[in-house]
Parts: sequence; C-alpha cells; structure tokens
Amino acid sequence: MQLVVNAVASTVDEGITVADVVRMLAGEDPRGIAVALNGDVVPRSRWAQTRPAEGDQVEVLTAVQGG
Amino acid sequence: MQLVVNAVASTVDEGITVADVVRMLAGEDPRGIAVALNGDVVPRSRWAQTRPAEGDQVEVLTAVQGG
Amino acid sequence: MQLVVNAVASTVDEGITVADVVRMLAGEDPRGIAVALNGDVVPRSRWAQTRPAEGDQVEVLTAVQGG
Amino acid sequence: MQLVVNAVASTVDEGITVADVVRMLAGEDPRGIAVALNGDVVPRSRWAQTRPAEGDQVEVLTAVQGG
Amino acid sequence: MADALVLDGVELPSRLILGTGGATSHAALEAAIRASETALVTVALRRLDPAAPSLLDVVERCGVRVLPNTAGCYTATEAVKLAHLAREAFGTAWVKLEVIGDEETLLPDGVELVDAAARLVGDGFTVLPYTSDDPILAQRLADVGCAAVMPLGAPIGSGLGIRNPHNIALIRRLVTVPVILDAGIGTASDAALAMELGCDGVLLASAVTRAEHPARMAEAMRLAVRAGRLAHLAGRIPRRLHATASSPTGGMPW
Amino acid sequence: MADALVLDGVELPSRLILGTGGATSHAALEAAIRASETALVTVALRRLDPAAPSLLDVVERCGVRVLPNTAGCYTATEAVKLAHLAREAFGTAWVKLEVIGDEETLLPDGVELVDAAARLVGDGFTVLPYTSDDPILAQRLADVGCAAVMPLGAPIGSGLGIRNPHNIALIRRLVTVPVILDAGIGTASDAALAMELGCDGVLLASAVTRAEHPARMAEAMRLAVRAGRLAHLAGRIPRRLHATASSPTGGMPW
Amino acid sequence: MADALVLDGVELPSRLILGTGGATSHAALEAAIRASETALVTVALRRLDPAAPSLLDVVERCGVRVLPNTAGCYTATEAVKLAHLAREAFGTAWVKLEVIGDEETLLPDGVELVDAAARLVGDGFTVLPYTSDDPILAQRLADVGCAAVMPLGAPIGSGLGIRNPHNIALIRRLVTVPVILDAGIGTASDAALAMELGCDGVLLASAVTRAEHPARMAEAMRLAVRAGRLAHLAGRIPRRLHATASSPTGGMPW
Amino acid sequence: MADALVLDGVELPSRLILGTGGATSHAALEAAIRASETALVTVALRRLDPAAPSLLDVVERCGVRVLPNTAGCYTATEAVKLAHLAREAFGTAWVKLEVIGDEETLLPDGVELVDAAARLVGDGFTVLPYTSDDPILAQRLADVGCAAVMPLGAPIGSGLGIRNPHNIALIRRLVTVPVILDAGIGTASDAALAMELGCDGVLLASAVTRAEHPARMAEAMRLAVRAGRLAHLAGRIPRRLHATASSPTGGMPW
Repeated sequence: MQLVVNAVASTVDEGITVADVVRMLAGEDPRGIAVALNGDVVPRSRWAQTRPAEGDQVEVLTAVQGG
Repeated sequence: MQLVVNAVASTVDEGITVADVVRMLAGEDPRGIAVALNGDVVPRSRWAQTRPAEGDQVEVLTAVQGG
Repeated sequence: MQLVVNAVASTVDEGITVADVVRMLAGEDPRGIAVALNGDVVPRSRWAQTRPAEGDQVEVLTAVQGG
Repeated sequence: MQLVVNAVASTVDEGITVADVVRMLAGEDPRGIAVALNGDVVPRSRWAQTRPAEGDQVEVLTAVQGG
Repeated sequence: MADALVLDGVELPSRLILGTGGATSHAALEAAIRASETALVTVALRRLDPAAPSLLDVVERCGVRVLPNTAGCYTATEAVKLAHLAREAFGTAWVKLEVIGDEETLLPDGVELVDAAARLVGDGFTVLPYTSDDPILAQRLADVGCAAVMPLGAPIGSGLGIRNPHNIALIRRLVTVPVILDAGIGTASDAALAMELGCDGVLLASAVTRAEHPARMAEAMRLAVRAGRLAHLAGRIPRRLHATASSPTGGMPW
Repeated sequence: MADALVLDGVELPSRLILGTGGATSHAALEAAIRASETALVTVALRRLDPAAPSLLDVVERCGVRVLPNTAGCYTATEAVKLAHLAREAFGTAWVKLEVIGDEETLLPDGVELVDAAARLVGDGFTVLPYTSDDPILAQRLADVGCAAVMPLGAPIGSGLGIRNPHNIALIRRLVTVPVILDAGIGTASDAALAMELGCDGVLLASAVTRAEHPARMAEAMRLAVRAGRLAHLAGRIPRRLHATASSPTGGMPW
Repeated sequence: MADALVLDGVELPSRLILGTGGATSHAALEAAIRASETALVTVALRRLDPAAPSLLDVVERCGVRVLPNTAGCYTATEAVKLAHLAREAFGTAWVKLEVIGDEETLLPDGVELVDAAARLVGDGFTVLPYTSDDPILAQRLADVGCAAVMPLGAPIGSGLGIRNPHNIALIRRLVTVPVILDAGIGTASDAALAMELGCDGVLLASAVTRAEHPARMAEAMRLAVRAGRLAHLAGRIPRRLHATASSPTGGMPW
Repeated sequence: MADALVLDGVELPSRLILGTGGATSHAALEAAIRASETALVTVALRRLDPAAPSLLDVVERCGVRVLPNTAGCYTATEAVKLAHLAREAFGTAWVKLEVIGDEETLLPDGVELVDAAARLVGDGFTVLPYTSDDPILAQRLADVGCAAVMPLGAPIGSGLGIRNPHNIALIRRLVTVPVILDAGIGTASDAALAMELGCDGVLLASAVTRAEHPARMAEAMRLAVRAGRLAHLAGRIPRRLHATASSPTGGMPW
C-alpha cells in the first residue's frame, strides 16, 4: 500500500498503524513526536488503533532547534 | 414638541424640518454642516423633507480645529 | 603662640611640633593624614622635628568620601 | 643657477627675482598666490626685489579645493 | 523642481499637511497655514456651537483643501459613522482615519483600524489611516485599499520626533502607496528626517500650533520638509566610522 | 526676517559656510556654491600646479568670500606659518584653524590648537578654530580671542551627524562668540539639528560635494540651516512622554 | 534575593529564556544552555529526520522546560494547528505563538496573531505571543487571555537591540501580565536595558547561538538579565543635564 | 575565567572601581563596597574634622585599595600639590587626577590636565586622569606616561550614560594603556555598554551611592561590568538591518 510519509511516497504493508509508521522513523523512542493524518492531529493514545488508508498523508513531526 | 438637539432638550414647533433645525443653529450659512437623526446620517438633499418626531435626537455637526 | 590650623586661629604652646598638632586633631591614630605647613607638604617622617612659628598656617588633611 | 621650486630642482638665470619665479608658474595673474623663501614668507610687496640665491628653496602656493 | 505629493490622483503642491488642532485663535491658525504653504489641512467634526466663529472661513480664505479626521473614535463603527457625516458636511470623500485604542496615549488600535479602513474603502472613501509604526499593519492597510499610510513617529503631541526610524524605512519599503509621517514631530529636524527616510509627506499640528511662535515654526516646517525631500533625492554620502579628508594631503610646502 | 551671521563684525547673509573639498569638478563646485547661497567658502593652500584651473576664478564668479584653512598641519608652528602664507595669498586675515592630532581620524589636537590660536590672535588674525566638542576646550579657544568656535559633530567626511548634541548645547551655553558646527554633517536633518541646538552657523563640505547630486544637496542644506534656525527662534513644544490631544475630546455626537 | 519569573503560575528560577535556533551543534547548544542557567528553552516542530540526533536528549540532560514555537506560520489557522501538534509532541500546553506577516523581515502579523491567540486560549493553551512593540496590540493580546506578551526589540536575528524603548516602557504600563522582550537582542547591554525598562524577562537565541563563543555570551546574558533586573529594583538616579559633585566642595587646604 | 584589570603592574580582581562620594552613611557605603566586590575605591582629601568618623576604617574593613582623587582642583598646580599630600596621607603613589575647567559642569580642563599629568608622572606617580572623551587628548595623556586614561561618558553625577560611544571606541583604538570609563554611568546597561565598547574598567560613584538601594545597585553594577566584559570577549553577532530566521524554514507539515 502507498502512503505519503513526511512528503515521501512510501510502500507499506496493508493494515499498518500510525504507531508502526512512527516506529519506522523514530525507532522505539516515541518522545517528542506528533503525528498528523491527512492534516488532522492523531493523539498519541490513538496511534495503535489508527490505520492509514491507501494514499493517505502521514506527517511525523519532532523537535528541532528553533528560536 | 420636544427634540434633543446636540444633547440639549429643546421645544420646537410641530412639523419642523431638519433644515429648520440647522437654520436655528447655523443661520443661513449651511456650509460644512452634517446632520444625524437618531444616529443616522441625513443627507443634505433630504434636510427639507425630513421631519423629526417627538423625542428624536438631532445632531448638528461642523468643523472645529483638529489634528 | 597663635597658629592657623585648618583655617581656624588657635592658641598653642611655644615649641609645639606638627606631630603635636596632628595629635590634637586626630588623637593617637595618625593613619591617612597629611600635613601642609604654609602650603608645603611636611613628610610624616619630619612631623616630630617640625615646629611651626607664630602665625604659621597648618593644614591637617584626611580622607573623606569622594568620587 | 639652481633653485628648488615647489620641491623640483630648476635651473634659472642669475639674478632672477621671486616675481620672475611666480611669473614662470602662474603667468601674469598673481591673484591668490603666496611665496615662501627657505621657509619664510615673502610679502607680495617684496617679490620684485627679492632674489633667491643658489640652492634656495622657493615655495609658490595657491588656493585648491579644501574643506 | 516640481515635485508634487499625489494622493488619490490629486496633485498637492506641498508635502506638508497641517493639522489645525491646538491653535490659540483662528488668526494665529490662519497665519500658520499661510506660512506653511500647505495645500491640505485637517479638521475635526463636532457638535455645532452657534457662538463659535467658523473654521471653514479660515480654510476657504487660505484656499486649502480640507481633510476631516475621525479623532475621538474608539471603534471601527464610530469611525465609519463619523466619516460618513464628514463626507456630508464637507463634500469630500477624503478622511484621516483615526481609531484610538487608549485614552491616555491616543495610540491607534490596529485591529479596529483595518476593519474601519476596509469598510470605508468599500463605501468609496479615500482613506488615509493614522497608524502605529508596525510595518505589517501598514502593509495590511495598504492591502485593503488605503490611499496612503500615515505611521506615527511618536505619540500625538509628544514632540518626541521619530522614535523608530528603522520601522518608518521598513514601511516605505513594504508598501507602494504614499507614506506620510503623522504625529510626534517636535521640530524642523524631525520633519527633515522623515523625508530623508523616504516618506512622501509629513502631517503635523501641535509642533506648529503650540509653538511659541506658530507662524515662524510653520515656515521652518515648510523649509524642513522641502530640505529633507531634496536631501533624499540628492543621494547622501554614506556613513563612515572613520574620517575622509576634505583637503588634499599632498602639496604642502614642507 | 533678516538674520545675518556676524563674524568679526562682518555680516554674512547666510549661516551656511561651504567647504570646497571633494568636488569632482570646478563646474560641479560652482553649481553647488550657487545652490547653497553661501557667502563664505573655505579653500586650502597648496603648491601651485600650473596645469590646474584656478579655483579663485570660481570663487570670484560666485561673489563669495574666501576662508583659507590650515588643513594638513600637525603642529601649532606649521599652522601659524600656513596662516601667514594664506593671508599673503588671499589678502584676508580670516583663517579656519586646523591642527590635526591623528592622521586616520583627522581629529583636532586641542593643546596645539589653543597654542596656535593664541599666536594667530596675537598676529592680528580672525581665528575660526576647528575643534572637538570638548566644552572646556571651546571655552579656552574663546578665552584666547577666537572670533568663533567650530566644534565637530563627528569626524571629517564621516557623515555621522552630531554624535553628542549635549556637548554642542553646552558649548553654546559656555561661550559668547558664535558657535559653528563644523564636520560630520551627512544630510539636511543634521544641519537643521545643529541650528536647533543653538549653533549660529554650519560648515560642511563632503555632505554636499560628495553627494550623488551636489547642487541638489546644497539647496537642501540651504533650506535646512534656515529651517533649523527658524525652529530655534520659534520656541519648540516641550518633549512629553505622553500624548496631548490635537482634537477636542468633547462635542462628539454620542 | 529570590526573584522568580512566574508564568501561568509556574515559577521559573531564571528570567532568561533561551531560543535554541542557530546553534552550530547540539554540543555547543548544551554548553550555552548550561552557561545561561535558563529554565526554559524554545524549540520548533518539524518533520522528523531519522538521521538527526535528538534535540530532546539535550533538553532533558539540561533539565530545562520546553517551549514549542509556531515559527514558520503565516496564518492563524496554520499556527493553531502547529500548536496542537506541539502539545501532542511535548505534552505541554505552553506555546510561543508566532504568526509572521512578511518573509523577509519575519515581523509578526498583529491581526492574525490576535485571532490565533484567542483561539488557542479557548483551546486551553498558555499562549506567549511574539508581537511587535505596538502597545495597543500588546494590550489586545493580554485582553484575549495571553499569559504574557513578548514584544520585539528589533527584527529576529538583527542584533539591533531595542529600537524603541519608549514603546516597551508603554507596554509594561498598559498590561498586567509579564512582558518578555523577544527578538533583536544583540549583546549584554541590550538585555540589561530590557530589564531596566521593566520587562519581566528576556528571550533571545541568535545573540548567543551565533556569537563567536556561544557559552561565553550565554554567561554574559545570564549576568546582564540579572544586572538589569537588580538595577530596575534598585531605583536608579535621575538623569540630569548638569553635573552633581561626587566630592565635597568645602574643606580644601586653600 | 580569571580576567584581572592590571594597572601599573598591579592585578585588580574586579574591573569595577567604586567612588565613595554621595553615600548617605559609612554603613551604607560599606554595604555598597561589599556588594560591588570592587578592589579599589576613590577618596577625596579634605581638612580633618575631629568629629567625623574615619572613612579609612571602612576601607580597611572592606580590604580594598585606596585611590585618592584631586577633586576640587582648577589648576595643574593645585592638583599636583594635592596629589603630593595624598601620597603622604595614604602611602600610595596612585592618583585619580582631576583638574576641573568649569564649576557648573565639572568638566575636565584638557590643557591643565596634560600639564599636571606630565608633572606627576615625573614625580613618580601612577596617574589615572579623569578626562573628556576627546580622543586626541586621551592620546596625549597616554603619551606623557599616564598608567590609564579615564574618559567620561557624561558629566559627573548626571546619569546620562555614554553620550558618545563612538569616541570611547576611538580612544580604545588610539591608546595602549587601559581605558576606564569614568563619570556619567546611570544604570547597569550603561556599565555593560562601556565594557562592550572595549573599556578595561568602569569607575562610578553616584549611580550606586545615590540610588534608592545602593547595595542592590552595587550588585547590579558588579554583574553588569562582568556581563559587558564577557560579551566583549564573546564576539557579538553583527548588526543586520534585516532579519535572520532562528527556526528552520523547511520541514513544515504543509
């Protein structure tokens, strides 16, 4: 299945969860991460149940240096 | 009939027009004058036909020094 | 004998020394004191031998608050 | 005879006057000119009689743009 | 050099706009208007006092154009209403738009100001807003269709001059409409500086009307605005930390 | 209002003194002198270059008075000698006295300056010293008989304006002779400010001669000096931290 | 003297807030954070780069609190969305609210800012808005419930210091919430001045992170903020145009 | 970072020199000296008043070094004589040399000052002259052998800060001896600025002794001098007219 993760087209397994996507990028440390699915915030509490669909846009954000 | 002209209670004849009220305050020189009846602008063109009713508020304004 | 000590006319014993004058004003603590006799500096080392004459001006100076 | 005119070694006739030197540089218009002979001012009134000697330094000065 | 200030397509021969507030008498005001050689003066709109002499007579004798203001308004709604009354009174669609946010400082309220400006532009007014020196706010006022922006140099009547020249220069860069320095001018050099920063005009009242000798200060302001404008066009020398000799270093007699 | 600058009993119709250094050509200089309407221009004295056109022709065509300077001198002795040569050359006892203390900054050397001034006053010169903005130094120069004092606003040619207005105002208070702001002026508002501080005149060169358009800047300076002078005489409004309404607060229609 | 900065009921032991932007490395940043002794640092929220080291590790090692910003947003809607993402990411309802109005100057857009602030306050955020030095705008931000107002001294990263101290002092007078000087600080004296004007804190990034020696400048800023705060509380001497002797005039030996 | 001020080969652990004039009591003075952590305090020399408590007791308890001044002298001769008396009184060859030129402004007289400095250097004194901010005058004082130069920021006790930072920076460039900013400091940011300009130390009295809370202001000055020194050594960011983003522009989620 195709998702757009942080603006990059990515092929992933069917039924993948937001938690899986986060794990792909950040490994086992989920601190300081936020996720938007098609522009809407996905609360951390719902990462495990939320399953992106074909073509969905997933944004995985974290802290960077900023003034 | 009672009107409130520039915040002053005034007794005037029945059927008085806005043009009459202006004349009372400004005499025959209507330059630089604007009128509001109960808060609404009365265009100069309609002064002659506009007749305030009992208790109406008439504001007659003109130019003063201002920065 | 008359001396002018810090601009005040003072009667003192004949043969008085600068050291005596200092002691009169400052007591036994001579720290931070300088003396001028008729406008000339009298080094501390010569206070004991220096004897003002009739009418001499003696200035006894010390530290005060100053910027 | 050799003179140093405005820092340039120059060969001139014997008996030349300061007035001649000025004429050499400035032509017939003596306005706004001052002369120093070996560092001393030569008043305009004495240009005609003043004769530099072998090796003398003659400075001929005039107005230039200056703030 | 002809160099008119063009507002809404109208050429004004002077880049100095004079506020009439603060004059001790109509006579003093008239002398100041004439000495300033302005072409545009502001007036306020208030309840008619039959006993008061007519300010318009002065204005007409001087042959200058009237710019009504909305001084005293604290909301967009008040300002819009007063602007409409002014248009009726003076037959001009020009308005110096003021919406004040604080009674003590008389500083403008940017949010209300943008709202009022947009509404008056929609009603066909030529809107000249008195604003703070916030560059983005000035840009927004231009975006909604104001004919010029009039940032303050300092609070009205304070005479503190231009507190933040950097912002005035930024505003001049950010907008394409004329920029008129309004409020804060205390003396001639302040007015000259405004023009040197690239302003297209200067609006002032108290600096002239409350000076010891208003007509003399009005003449000073006329000359200062012109001087600043010319200096701006003349291309000033760059600022240098070190000196540059203004006399030749060579050619000394020793 | 006739308002001449009086130096050594001579009335000068303009309070602007123009330095001639830095002009790209005699033609550009002449245009600037005319636009400035100055009555007095400075010149330097240097070795005659037969190939160079005569600066005096320009000066005479413009009908202005010459003020020779002693630029380039680093000691009182050099300055005194150059002043005497200048008197011979131009038939004037007026001299802009410069004794420089540092080649890079071209700042004046106060100790040498006072020495040179005293000697030249003794020799019958009308001494106009270019000095720092040290108030006591200015006072000493006045005490030894200088006809005016000419404190700097900033280093020569720097265009930094008046770095320390407080000192210029102090100098104006401490001396009775004319005070002429010399050096540092960059643009019109600087010149206006100098006059507002109470200066009796302004001397500038580079600000005009090195501007992109010298004649235009010369006109700007002419107007600015006049504007600053009038503002000084007009009695400016006091600076206030808070606002003062310039429109009536009463009489609103609500 | 214990003297904490209280934001939203939370006591911060330091009145210096450090922005993390511009550091050349996490190591340099950590050294600067420690030298500054700050208790609160800002971070931005961006797409996760698996290759990049974790900024949060640095923050946690230093034991400081995180203040996410909405840098890069040009509308209220963008800023509100980013604030919500930040709350998810960092588990804090505190946000440094930035809504930029111009790409080049990075100046805040007051109208969008007030809109975004009101919405975020409604969503339960502790809103710390980066705003211009427009006093009325600051007042409006306080009125909609911001926990503090953070006016700029000059554009972000410009190092121009406080361009208009008068406005900062006015803001301090007009609002009751803490005032934090944000943006423009270039060196220690700028930070001290901010506190002397009555600010409750200072937020700076580039002045430290882009200095030649960031940790040293961080220590300088720590001391300067404290110095300015103490000076503000100590009651400075009034400014006098004339001198006041600091040594006795009597008692001289002649 | 150990960073002593070295005067005449002597290492002083603090770069802040405290003048003792203006304190309301010896107790208040002692508290201020301790809070300032200074190592050197100035005193004046006056006729002994048997009734007055001893200032030296305070100085000795605080363990600080004494720097006698020649305040009150108007000629080189007076100053030289008072310096010799001070050397006798305090057993130190160090002297803060003051020769005043005007009773009202208490500004130094440069010509007398250079004369007195040369004579005292010849007599073996370590001369620390209080001078104007005239760069060439400062250079001359260094040339005659002064151990440091101490230019004023503004008149004594005025609290006006540093009126001409440009001159202070020039002096720092022109001389090799330590430069100590003396007089004019009003608050902490002034002291920090002095150090940022490159000064090696700051001397102040009234700013601390006449503050509402002298000990608190003394602590503020201690921190400010240190902050300014560190900022000077840290290499500040350049001033930019435009902004420099402190957050990444890429990586936004839209």
